[in-house]
Amino acid sequence: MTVAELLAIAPLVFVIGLAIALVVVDMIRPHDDRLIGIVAVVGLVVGLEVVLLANGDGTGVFGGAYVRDRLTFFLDLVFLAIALLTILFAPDYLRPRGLPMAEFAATLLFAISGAMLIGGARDLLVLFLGLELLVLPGYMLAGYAKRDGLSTEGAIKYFLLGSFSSAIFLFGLAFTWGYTGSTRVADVAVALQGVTGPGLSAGLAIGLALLTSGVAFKIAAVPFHYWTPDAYQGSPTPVTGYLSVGPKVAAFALILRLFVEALAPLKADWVDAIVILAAITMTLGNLVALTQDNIKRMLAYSSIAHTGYMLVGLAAFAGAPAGSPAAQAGLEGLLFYAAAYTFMNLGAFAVVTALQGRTGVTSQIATFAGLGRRAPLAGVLMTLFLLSLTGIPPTAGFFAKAYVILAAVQAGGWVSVLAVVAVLNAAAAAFYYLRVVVWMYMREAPDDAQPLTDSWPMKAGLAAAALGTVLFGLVPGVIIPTAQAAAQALLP
Amino acid sequence: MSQSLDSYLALSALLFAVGTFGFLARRNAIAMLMSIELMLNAVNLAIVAFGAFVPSLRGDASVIALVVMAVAAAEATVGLAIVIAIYRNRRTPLVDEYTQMRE
Amino acid sequence: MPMELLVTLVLALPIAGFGLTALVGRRLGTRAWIVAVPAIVVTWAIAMVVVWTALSGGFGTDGLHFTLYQWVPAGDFTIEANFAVDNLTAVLLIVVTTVGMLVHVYSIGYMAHDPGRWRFFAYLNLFMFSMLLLVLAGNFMLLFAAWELVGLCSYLLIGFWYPRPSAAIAAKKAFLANRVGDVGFALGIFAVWTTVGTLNFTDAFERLSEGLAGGQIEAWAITGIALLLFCGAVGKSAQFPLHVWLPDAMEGPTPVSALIHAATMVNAGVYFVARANPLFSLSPEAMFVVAAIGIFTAILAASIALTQNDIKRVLAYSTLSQLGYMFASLGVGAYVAAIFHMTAQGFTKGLLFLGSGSVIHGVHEEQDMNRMGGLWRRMPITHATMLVGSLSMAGIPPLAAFFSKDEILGEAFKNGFLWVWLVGIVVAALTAFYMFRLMGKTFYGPSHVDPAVEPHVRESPRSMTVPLILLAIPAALLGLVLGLPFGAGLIGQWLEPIFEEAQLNLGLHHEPVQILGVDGVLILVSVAVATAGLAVAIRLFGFHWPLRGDDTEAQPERVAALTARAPRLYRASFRKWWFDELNDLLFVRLGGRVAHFIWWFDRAIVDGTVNGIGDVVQGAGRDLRRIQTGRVQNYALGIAIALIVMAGGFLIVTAR
Amino acid sequence: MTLPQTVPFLGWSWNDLLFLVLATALLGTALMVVLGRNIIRSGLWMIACFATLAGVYALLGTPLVAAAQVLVYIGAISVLILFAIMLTQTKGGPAALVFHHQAWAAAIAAVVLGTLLALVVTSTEWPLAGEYAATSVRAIAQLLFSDYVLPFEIVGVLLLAAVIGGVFLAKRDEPRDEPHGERPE
Repeated sequence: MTVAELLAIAPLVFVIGLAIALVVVDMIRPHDDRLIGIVAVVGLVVGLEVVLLANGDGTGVFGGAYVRDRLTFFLDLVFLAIALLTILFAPDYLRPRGLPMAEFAATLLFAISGAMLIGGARDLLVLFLGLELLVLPGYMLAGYAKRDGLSTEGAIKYFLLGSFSSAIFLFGLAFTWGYTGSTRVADVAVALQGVTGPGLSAGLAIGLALLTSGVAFKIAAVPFHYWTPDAYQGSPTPVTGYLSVGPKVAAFALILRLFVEALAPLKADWVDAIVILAAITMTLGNLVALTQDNIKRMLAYSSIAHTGYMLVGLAAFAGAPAGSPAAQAGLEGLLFYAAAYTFMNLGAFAVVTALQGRTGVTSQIATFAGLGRRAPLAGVLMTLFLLSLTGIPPTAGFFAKAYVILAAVQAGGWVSVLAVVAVLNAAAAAFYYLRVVVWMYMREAPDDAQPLTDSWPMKAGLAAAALGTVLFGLVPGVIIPTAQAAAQALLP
Repeated sequence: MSQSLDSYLALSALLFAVGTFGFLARRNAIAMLMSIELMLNAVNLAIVAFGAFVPSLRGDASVIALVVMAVAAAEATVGLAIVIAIYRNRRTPLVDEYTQMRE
Repeated sequence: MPMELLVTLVLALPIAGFGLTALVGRRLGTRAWIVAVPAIVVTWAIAMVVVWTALSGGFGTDGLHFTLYQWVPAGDFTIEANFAVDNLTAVLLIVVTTVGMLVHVYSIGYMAHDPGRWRFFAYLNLFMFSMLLLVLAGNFMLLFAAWELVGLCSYLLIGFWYPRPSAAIAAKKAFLANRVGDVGFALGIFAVWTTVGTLNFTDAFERLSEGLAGGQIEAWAITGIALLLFCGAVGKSAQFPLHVWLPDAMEGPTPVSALIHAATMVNAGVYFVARANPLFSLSPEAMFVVAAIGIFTAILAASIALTQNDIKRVLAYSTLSQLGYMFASLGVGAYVAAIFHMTAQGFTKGLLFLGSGSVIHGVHEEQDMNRMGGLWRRMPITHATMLVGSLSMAGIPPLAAFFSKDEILGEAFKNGFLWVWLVGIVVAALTAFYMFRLMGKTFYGPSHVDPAVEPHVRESPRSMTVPLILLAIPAALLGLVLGLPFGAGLIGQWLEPIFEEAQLNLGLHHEPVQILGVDGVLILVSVAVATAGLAVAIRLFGFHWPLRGDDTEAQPERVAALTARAPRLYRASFRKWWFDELNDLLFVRLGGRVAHFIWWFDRAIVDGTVNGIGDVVQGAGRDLRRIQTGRVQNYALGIAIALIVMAGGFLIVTAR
Repeated sequence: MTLPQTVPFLGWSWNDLLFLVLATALLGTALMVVLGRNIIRSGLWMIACFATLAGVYALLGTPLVAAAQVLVYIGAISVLILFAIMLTQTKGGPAALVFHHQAWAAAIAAVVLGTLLALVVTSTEWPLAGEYAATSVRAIAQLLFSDYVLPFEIVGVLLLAAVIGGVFLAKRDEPRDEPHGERPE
């Protein structure tokens, strides 16, 4: 292993090492959750520093299987932010339920290392391994409250369907290997040059179908979304927050590496599928979210809808002529959306977590009654996150939507129709998000309402999430150049 | 026949379909897990078959197959742990009785 | 640089006030206004300096343009946070900051006993920020941000008294109607961006008109963009068919009705169409739609206002009707008149709403005019100021709205829109009638106030009456100051340069006003019509003649008595009889029927459709959620079928 | 005695016959796994299925994969699964309720999918496919520690993660009543 290789995977090694270190710390000082929390948070902050330092020049290592380019850099920052926020929010939920912090943090970090692996993988086998390293800990996190029937029910549904889709995805990979004779992203792309167009080989077409189905499951696109509501509702709330962003952004990273890099020559063949998936995903997610009374289930359907918006960015890339500004804008929009969505959605789940700090608080929307009065700060923050999810300017969510929609408009053709669908959906989505606002500000709290938890980690995490949501909206310039560089790294 | 890629791939496709059927039809969580293992084996068969017939994949396919086996083992570990955890709560391995969450 | 700083301060102070009040307001108790109100007063003062500079030509004809910072630096999709202050902005700033400041002061008294006052002042400050942002925005994206924010504030404030279920429903409806309009608005903005690749107002309008002239942009594209953008204006300014939310919005506290739903936010649509005049004037079709929707809303709302008994609802329908006037005016190319009317209307309607709030406060939260009456003695200041406002609304010279309304009608006539003029004249008569019906039922005649409340009725505190007086001044004098001499008043001098290009596009040239010719006749007609409407209302609903010191009694009993004894015997009082009987026939029976039908149509069909959209969407969601059965095998089968469909689809698509 | 070059009467090569036998056995055992009413028997059939597949791998000239198949699938995974079956056997549960009532739909979907996949893979011209050749173990070992060193390491991490989480989920423990350390207020 060369120095360059070590440097390239340094952040990855660091996070895995941190996960193992947490297990070791737990063996030395059993049940010291506070210590675990401190080690994890400090470790992750150092991890961010490592990512900044290891910022590579984009040359492949391990024979081209892994690369540290601007996209890896961008995604690593997002994944570490997800890990950091989740670990800040978790103690308030785990502690009162007697769930240990060490296994939680270690499992989460393993999942994050899987996500980071996907972010830099330029090899189909490494992508698959990253995906498995991402989802296997995810299944376990979903069932983390193992004495809770809902948690385990969600976990087994997630696990069974997830494994099913992994098998489908792997079958698709097998066809791609067989056709192109290589696992390296660069070689696959070269092998596929010139084979696109009418009369595409049937084996390749079915491979594309299997791959698309597999990733559509991982990003929770309709009609592969069935696991989402049940797994989200059942999981411990901080896990739900993580599941709604971590695996989703990572699966989009997989799409970027697999579809946008390796399968780009075939993009004319898969763009139709993406357009259809995007349209029905947005629409079904929003329509069903309108009818939900359980906040976690509602946010689950809302996250499905957000998948649809992100797919609009992908469709813009695929629908626009290669090398056109719209193609790049689509990818930029997708990346910006992922970053914005991370902060606003995790923030919303953090408020739900704080609300459920005491055991026995359900996830019904009714638990938000009078929150604006009971806990004004939490109410304001939740309103901020919900407005951002709605896409009300000048929050991060507004730009995220505007970005992908403008790219879609620019791409032209069928993809432009998606822009109209997205605008209509954004209008409808306001209703279920604002229902929560109505509960917070326009209903009286019940007399037996439990107070919120307000530990320091929770406060710090909420502040960070709110900062991201506001900053990406008011001064999106802080992140857009990074997203642009990441998108450029993907394009030849 | 044994010298033709198509026959192995067709065998793989059929095995995959059998696994799919088991996954869709069985009620027991462990039976579903076994069906997934069949599907993964089907994929492995396709990979190894490609390795035997595609010169540029000759060694690679075996390595990939080994890796997939390891992944399958990890998946089985996780799955069985979850099955055992939910069995403690519900006292049944029948998945279609896990319907507390719906709609 | 200082001017840029001042404009920035105009935006920064209200948002800072919002932040402070939201954070610490609850601890301030009854003094929750202590941050919010001074912030707006200072904002007003600064805004006046800016306005003065602008109107005295300090920024040149193009106005002041500056960029605060680069908002979105994304290559092609770069947006700046840039602001523009020209004379149009300046006029809007006068209305928004002045009415806003007075409403803030007024709210100190009005909300004194409400436990949620800190929230109220916080929202109000947020609204001021959003509205000022809307007015100052120099590009579509910034405008859209403000557009959504004012909608949000309106939503929060309509639902402010949430224990009333009607308030929550009204808030939701306002939001729904605005969302429908905003979809079109957002699509319009996207269309602008794809067509010309910029969202800056100045650049975008320039490139659109160049593109049309050069043949790169088709005429239908211009019309399409204009109509999509107009959707937003229809929603925000409550024009038919999205007008249904505004009357219900009266569930909010009265200062909110005055500020947001009469004087400022609802004018946003008018402001936007005026701002986008270079675009709209390129499309005669779009102009026609604007005029038609405007004048139709004007007559529809006026006919409904005739029969309403809730004092705020009458004013709400009146607002709708006047907004309709403004759109009609924009549609016929009379931009200056539209903005003039908006200014006059902003002050006048603000005054009337605050006055109605004072009345409602005085009779202990009663809004039904049938349970008022005779209040002029108890509430002299409220009465006097509202009388000024009503006379102005009715179009009686020399009060403000007379000049502006007259200019609209005159321009419509002269620009060849005879039908707009005809309908407009009818609306003018109706306006005078319903305004004095409102005055009569509220202030004159015998008292129908709840006897338990009656002894406690007294004039409102000074924090409420002083804003009334201050608003009465512009409502009375604004027209004289800005509108004289006819056709060449100050307002024309300020605004004509801005609309010059639009006038050119439309082929309209400004002719000198012939006071002894056509213009004089038009003025006489409109004044006569207004006076007639007013006279009928006075006959029927009573009046107190301040100079003579005697009363005209309200008529219902006398009409009934007269008609009971064979009315022919009273030929001597033919004129009177004729009026009463015709009025009875026209307004009470026939008019009542028609008005009732229109009211029913409005509620059942238009409103029903708007609500129906929501129901259909909800129903679809309810059906779709059933596919989530909770059984893993069902999910798996769904995935397998989707996989098969996807595989089949890929095979078919790639095999073609 | 030496075997004839081809199978008597049929004219197939011995390898082809072996393939046919193995293929039939593979699909047959697999069907027994998914159709068997007794889940323990299903588990045992699965072992048979895996063993047959190992034979197919050997036929494909990859003895290393065949050996790994026996070790990993039969030696580890199957045992794990059988163990879990024992743990979760419902006593006296109605044995007939093996299939979900959507089994017919499942069968149709599986048949359609299988037919589709089989038709597609056989009708596809795999552009790189050449002559059959066996894989040398040495080549595999070389690849594993050169090109595939990263995947190889990650597999280790994956197994570690699975074990840490799996142990936590599967172990029976009582809730901790008093969390160690101070409670945040």
